Amino acid sequence: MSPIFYILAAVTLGGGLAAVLLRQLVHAALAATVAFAGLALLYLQLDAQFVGFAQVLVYIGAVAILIVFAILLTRGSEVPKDGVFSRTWAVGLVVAAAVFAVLGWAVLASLRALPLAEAAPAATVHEIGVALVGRYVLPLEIVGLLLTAATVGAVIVALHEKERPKQ
Amino acid sequence: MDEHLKIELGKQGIVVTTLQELYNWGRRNSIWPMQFGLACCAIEMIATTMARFDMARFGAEVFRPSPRQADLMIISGTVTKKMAPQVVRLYNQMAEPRYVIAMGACAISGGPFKQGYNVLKGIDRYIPVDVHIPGCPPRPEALLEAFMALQKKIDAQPLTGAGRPRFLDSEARGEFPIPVPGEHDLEPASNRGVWPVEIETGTKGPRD
Amino acid sequence: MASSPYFSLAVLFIAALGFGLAPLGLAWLWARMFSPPKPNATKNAIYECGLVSKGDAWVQFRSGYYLYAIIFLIFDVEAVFLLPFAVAFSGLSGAACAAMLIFVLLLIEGLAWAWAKGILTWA
Amino acid sequence: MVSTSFFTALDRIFFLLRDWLVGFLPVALRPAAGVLLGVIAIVAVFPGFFALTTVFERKGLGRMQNRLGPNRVGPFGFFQPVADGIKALTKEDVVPYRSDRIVHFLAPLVLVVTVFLGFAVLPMGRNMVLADMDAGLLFFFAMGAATELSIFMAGWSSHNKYSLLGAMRGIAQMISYEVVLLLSAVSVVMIGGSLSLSKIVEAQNSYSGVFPHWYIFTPWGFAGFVVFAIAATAETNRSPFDLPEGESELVAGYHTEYSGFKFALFFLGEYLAMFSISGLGTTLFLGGWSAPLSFFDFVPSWIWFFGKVMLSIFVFIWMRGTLPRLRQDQLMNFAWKFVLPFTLLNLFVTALWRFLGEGWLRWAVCSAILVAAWALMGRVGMRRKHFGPRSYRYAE
Amino acid sequence: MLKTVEEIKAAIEAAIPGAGVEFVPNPGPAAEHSLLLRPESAVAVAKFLRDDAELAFDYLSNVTGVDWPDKEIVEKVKAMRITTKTVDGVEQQVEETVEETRKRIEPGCLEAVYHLYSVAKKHGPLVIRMRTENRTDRVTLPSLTPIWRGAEFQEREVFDLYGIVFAGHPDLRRILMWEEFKDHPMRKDFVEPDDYEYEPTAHDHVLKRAQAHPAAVVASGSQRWRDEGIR
Amino acid sequence: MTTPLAGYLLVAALLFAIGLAGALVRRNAILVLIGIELMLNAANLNLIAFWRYGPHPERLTGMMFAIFSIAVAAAEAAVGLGLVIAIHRHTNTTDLDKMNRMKG
Amino acid sequence: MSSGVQTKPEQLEGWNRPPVIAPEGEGELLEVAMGPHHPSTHGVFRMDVTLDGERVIGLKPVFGYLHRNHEKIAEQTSYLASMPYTDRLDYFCSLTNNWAYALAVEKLAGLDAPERAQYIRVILAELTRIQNHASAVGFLLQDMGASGTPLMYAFREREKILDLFEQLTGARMMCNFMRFGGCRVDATAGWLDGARKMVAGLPNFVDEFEALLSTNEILMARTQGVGVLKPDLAVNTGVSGPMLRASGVDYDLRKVDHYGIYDRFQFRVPLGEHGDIYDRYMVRVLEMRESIRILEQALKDVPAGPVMDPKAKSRGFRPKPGEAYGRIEAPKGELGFYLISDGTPNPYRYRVRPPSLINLTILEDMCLGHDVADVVLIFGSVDIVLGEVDR
Amino acid sequence: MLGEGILKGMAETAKNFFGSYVSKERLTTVEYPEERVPAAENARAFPFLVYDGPDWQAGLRCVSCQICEKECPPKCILIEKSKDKKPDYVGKPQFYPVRFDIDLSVCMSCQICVEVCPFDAIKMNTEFALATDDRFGGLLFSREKLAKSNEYYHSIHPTEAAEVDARLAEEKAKVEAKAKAAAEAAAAKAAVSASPAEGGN
Ligand code: SF4
Ligand code: SF4
Ligand code: SF4
Repeated sequence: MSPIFYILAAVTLGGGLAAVLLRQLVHAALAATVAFAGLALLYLQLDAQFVGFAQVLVYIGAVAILIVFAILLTRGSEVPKDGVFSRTWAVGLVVAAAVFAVLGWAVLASLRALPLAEAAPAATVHEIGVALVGRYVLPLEIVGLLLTAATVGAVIVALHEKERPKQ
Repeated sequence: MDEHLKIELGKQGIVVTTLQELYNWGRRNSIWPMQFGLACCAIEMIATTMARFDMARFGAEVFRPSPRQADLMIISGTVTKKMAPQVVRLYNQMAEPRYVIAMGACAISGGPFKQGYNVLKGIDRYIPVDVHIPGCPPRPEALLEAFMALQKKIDAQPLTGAGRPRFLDSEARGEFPIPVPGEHDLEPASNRGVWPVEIETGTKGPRD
Repeated sequence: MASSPYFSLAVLFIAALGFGLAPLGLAWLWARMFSPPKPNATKNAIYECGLVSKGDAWVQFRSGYYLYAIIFLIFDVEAVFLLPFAVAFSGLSGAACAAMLIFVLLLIEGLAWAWAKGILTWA
Repeated sequence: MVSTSFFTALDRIFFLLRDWLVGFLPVALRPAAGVLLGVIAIVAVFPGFFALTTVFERKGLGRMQNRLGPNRVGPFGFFQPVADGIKALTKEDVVPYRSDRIVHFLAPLVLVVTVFLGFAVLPMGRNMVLADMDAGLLFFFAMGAATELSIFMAGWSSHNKYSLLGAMRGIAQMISYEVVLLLSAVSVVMIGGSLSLSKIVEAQNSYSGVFPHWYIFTPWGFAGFVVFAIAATAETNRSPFDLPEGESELVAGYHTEYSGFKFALFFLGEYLAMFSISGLGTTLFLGGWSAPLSFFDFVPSWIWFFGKVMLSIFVFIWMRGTLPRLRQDQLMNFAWKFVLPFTLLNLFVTALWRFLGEGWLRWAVCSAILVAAWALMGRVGMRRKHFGPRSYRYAE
Repeated sequence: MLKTVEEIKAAIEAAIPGAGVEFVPNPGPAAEHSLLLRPESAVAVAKFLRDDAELAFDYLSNVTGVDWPDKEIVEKVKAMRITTKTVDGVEQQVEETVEETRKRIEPGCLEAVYHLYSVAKKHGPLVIRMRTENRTDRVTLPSLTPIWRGAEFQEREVFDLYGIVFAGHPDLRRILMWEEFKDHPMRKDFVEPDDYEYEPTAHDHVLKRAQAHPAAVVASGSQRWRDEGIR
Repeated sequence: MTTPLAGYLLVAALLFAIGLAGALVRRNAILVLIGIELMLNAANLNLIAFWRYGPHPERLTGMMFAIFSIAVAAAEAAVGLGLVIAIHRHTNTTDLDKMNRMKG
Repeated sequence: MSSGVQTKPEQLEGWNRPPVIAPEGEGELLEVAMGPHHPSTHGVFRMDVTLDGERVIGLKPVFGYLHRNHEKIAEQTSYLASMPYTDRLDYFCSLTNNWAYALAVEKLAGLDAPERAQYIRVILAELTRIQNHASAVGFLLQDMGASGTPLMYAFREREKILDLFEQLTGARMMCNFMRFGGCRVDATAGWLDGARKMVAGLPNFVDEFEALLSTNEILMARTQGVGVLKPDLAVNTGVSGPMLRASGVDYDLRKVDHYGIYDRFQFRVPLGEHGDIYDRYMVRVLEMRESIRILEQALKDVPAGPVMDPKAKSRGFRPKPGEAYGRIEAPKGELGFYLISDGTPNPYRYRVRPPSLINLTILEDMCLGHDVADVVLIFGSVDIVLGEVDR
Repeated sequence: MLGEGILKGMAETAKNFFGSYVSKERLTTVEYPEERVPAAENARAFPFLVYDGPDWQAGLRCVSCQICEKECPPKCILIEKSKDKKPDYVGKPQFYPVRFDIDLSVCMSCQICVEVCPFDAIKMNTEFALATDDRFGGLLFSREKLAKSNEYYHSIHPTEAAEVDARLAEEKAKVEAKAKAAAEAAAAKAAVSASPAEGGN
């Protein structure tokens, strides 16, 4: 476990924590971006270069923008006066803590059973490309379908009736 | 005073002098005017930036629209009373160091229109002016001349000490009160802090 | 460690950060030493053409922006799939390419639908 | 051959320099120090390049407008950026009270850092690349995507109407053209067969006779380059796509409230982005550091790279000197309804190019498709928007 | 060709009975005579002028105000007076004519003048004018903006500078001076504000004019601000 | 925590918990979505970590899943935020508590 | 208030108010002040714009930031002393302003200018028109973000014209040249030669300008179909000058009023069809070409003779009581002066009919429903000068 | 095809760019402080007072008639008339200004003072570079600063000055002739004063 791992983990978790805790929505979104970036770096640490960069491209380049737009579209940049946490926040915390406990236990418990590869696997973009239209062609098409459906769905949902130009 | 301290101080002096020179050189050669025109003189100001006169040669063609990024306010034209509060506010919103050139008779004194009820009789009633250019309108060359005069003025400004300019003085206030439009006139009619009227009145009494 | 490409990236990151921070620090130092900042209510008010700023700038925007962002997102994701495919393209069979073709066409269909809906018309 | 080795040495001058400098260090530190030197070179060269470019831009614009441009500060006015820099350093830093101070402070930093990171994967000469990664191109785009966030941060944190509007415009514009940028690069990757930029250059670094195999000299490459150039201009907010800073409506756009060196950083970031995207365009379509004609091979590769980048910068300046600005809706419609479909078509043409195999047929077919599509779409677009040249009548 | 102003007057009266249009001659060499409209019928007349096929004054070129201040008229009047006189020791009531000077204030008025042209027929100008009843409280005239939109800003300007209130104007606000401003500066009796504190070439008439202003009081009221000064 | 895998998995679990807490605790719908995104990302991290240290890295399974998962998460974000915007349009709030109150 | 005033708002006719545009999207309305200090307003002008997204749904112009009391000052000084003030009305076109004022006074006092003076007036007025149109187009393109190049070219030519002005009148911009009954000084033969040479080079300039701009796709896309003004509305609103003609209304005072000696020259009046910004741009460019034609003719046959009416005197000038309205086709439109004399040396009433102000009446209508960026262009295409708008 | 117009425009700017290196037409900059556009003969900036002879005080042509003061549109001239008189160029005793101030910060360079002055005493200077940081001290020009010799006048407006000189000379000649005639007449009168029947014209 290199110190770099700890730094990256700290960045990721700190970003995530800040995203959850910050009052100002835009700040929270920016903190979430930091968490996404930290994750991307963790992927790089895990020798998944392509996924790491894809994560940056999709999450920081697109999802963050989407979130930011959503905030501006809903007047979200103002801090609500009556608190930002739900009235049932305690319950939420308990649930989250419980989930973490279970997960952590599972991780620690199951690890012993796993055989581990230590050598870094080579996963070049080329291989990914081949796999994409080879073994994973079905998921690819499904994702394609899903993305198209998502476009249509998201657009229809977000589209304002009045804004729909007459055709 | 012992020798050592003197040398030390001398060294500091040198440092300050070089810094001052560098500082003055830098700001003298990079005066970005604010994109701001008021009246006829503004056209001559524009003409100054155009091919024939080309203010760009002095590095001053970067007209910035935002007062935050501009160094020089060329008050080019008539400041009316309706406009004066805005001019003062814009001046206030500029980042230090900032300079003002009053271009043309109107900006200096109201000029041809000084008898008008809606014309401010000189912008120096509200904000300090560095260089005045007479003329109606001043020729573009006159603006270049004023520009060089401003450069000279900057060059002479010390970085420390009593003679340092207003913006280097932490005591001096950086805000100039903005007049408000009243029922008959701007209120107040001038800012006594920058418009030293007393020295001059009376020296020239009205004729009989 | 130094041989890893990420190492140079990290160094570049730090250097770039330093490059941004150093002059800001210098400027701050200069302001401390010589040129005191003079904030005041007018100067630090919002600039609005020389008038007093009215209303809030953080207003609610129109959903047009969001619609574009969605389509952008989809194409971004598409590119993530396209790029590895493109890398492998020269060695791929026609069938594999056809699979990708279908994928791309699916997304184009989404685009065409949006176009037909008039969403790509900026209002 | 003395001259050959001399030129080879010149080509490798930076490596020799690095090795010489690193040689003073213990062996364990050498690789790290080498990297450090490379980084320092990038961080020093490009801002210097930026300073020069501002002078050249101002002078060049001046020349286009029948005037001289800056020529007084230092010899030929070349110290102008130094003076500007000193001025910016010593200028008061105004932060509006209502702004979000932290984000306001971070925005220019984020911009500069992400833009700098993009340079890491650009091969600026033979083997001259800081981080040759398998997914280099993707990295470049990922960094480009992050600049949008900094623009949003600047616009939002200023709490100024013009800033926020400018930022929103900027983001909308950049995301639209980023798609195009990505897809036009995909064509190159399809033929080049790698996401590593140095491999892409290598792929172009061969000659038929004296003529190079640059991708711009193929129909799909040319079309891709045109689209790429359009998108690059839009990505870097240069005229005629400089809407986010559209001075005529939005004062100074997202950096209206920035003063002093923070503003200078935005300025720097914008220019650096221009360099990096020019570098990418050069790498993808113009053969990167390879020589334009085979017998110019002896000239050091980095000269070619920088020369090509300079050339594209000149085109940027040239366009700025000529073209008026588009309107937001036109810009968006142009991106989504003209450039994007055309780029998608180009993808298919690129595939076709491979499947048609060698021979004149693929040249004819691909060129025909692209030219026809361009003309047709242009015609239809203009017709639908009812614009075109007009004739006028007179009353006697 | 365009009819003479008299003919136009006749045409108006034929079309709008009781329009009460008056002919105002212009003694100068330009001889651009004008028609004085009554406020009550002005809009109808204007509409007629615009829509009549022959006149077709579709283009309103110029709108302006004129201030005619109250005139003090000094005149000698012959008056019969009954005086008691002692004639021959007897007191008698005698009528006699005496000359006496009388001062009379002829109330002034504000006038709005419109210059009309026809783009369709390429003729003009026709000058029409309207007068208010006095200069103080009865200063309302009908707005002709509904007939010619070209009057919109110009009527606002007349309102601003002269104080004529145009009834029916869609947006009658001050146009040139700021909203808080109280006076109507183009009136002949407007006194300029006192801001000639110092002029290098002091011309006393200017200074005098300034000091006569009621605002001089206001200016001294801002003494507090002056004393504070800055720096 | 001797193996690197454990570290990654723990980070992922922690991130998952944070995301979950965010989703449960915050009132703003957008933040809830951010929380969900964090959870999905945590899952991705698991996938990658298992791929890297798992038994058959050469099969790319985890990696490919992560890529697909990113795509799906992006689509989910688009639709989710679209929903938030749509609801905001009707109820003029993004506050989940308020939304609930309005409904019931 | 006064009785008998009958107009009620409901009597307003359809075109007398700008159409009401309802906001469409769910976004909030944004109120932005453009001006008085704003990079694109031509001077100190302010528009309070209400935006629905980027679409303009309300626009209120605010004037008066350059109200310099020209009329009041003129009523307090002699007729002659107002002449230099007219220079400062539309400070691009001091000579046409001079002419309009001189024309009005001449009408008021029954004077006439001699033949040679008339020719000189025409030459100067047409030169003024060319430089005004060139700069107007340059500023329009500046607003469009063309980073100054067209403006630079326009000013390059303008400098040449200003040199001519300076040689003749002594000043570049504020010429103060015309007098009641003639011109102040005579043009020398050398000056006329210089003018001929200058004019000979002008067609090249217009060609260059057109090559740079007229078929530029971006320009066409930005300007065609934007800011359309219908002819009947234009006439009703009192719009004049190139803007009116761009809407297709044939109304050029040089042809209609036959003032000066314009009847002697061959020239055509270019008319637009669509009334949009592009038409306004093109009409200006074409008018430049026509002005060049007039100049060529006028410079060919300038007669010899005096330049002042011997009856006219500059000092102690007291026209007989009466009133007059004189107007000319200034580059921006119909510039008129309305004067009332009461027989004293000062005019009793002095009024300027500013084309810029009246052309702005319709600004709101033209802008509604367009983008903010278009507002700037539409405003630029009206071609105003604040000195004249606010006086 | 889409883009044609743009390319045409680009060609135009390119022409100017390269043209600026070869043709003066395409590089119109005059590098001001070193190079100057030659001043037009008629050019005017601010008024000055002409004096003849070497002594400015004695030679001022101005007779303090105050016409210019009255006619100056922005009223920027301030004249104080002398109590005594001194002879002018033709020897006629005239008042002279003891104070003649022009406030250049107000002057609109309109030349009306020049036009109305019946004595050719005030003329327009061509000096425009008067930028100063002292509004009152630097721009309020008194007699001393305003007075410029006739030679100076000649140097800036040669044609006009020659005309003025000719006119003045003519006038002087006329006056002299008249004086001479008068003197002669007086002499004649004196000569014939013996006979009272004549004279009286
Ligand atoms: S000084 Fe003269 S030119 Fe300048 S603004 Fe005033 S009136 Fe116009
Ligand atoms: S030039 Fe005009 S303003 Fe100046 S002093 Fe003479 S008359 Fe007065
Ligand atoms: S300058 Fe001329 S007009 Fe003026 S006072 Fe002297 S003599 Fe009279």
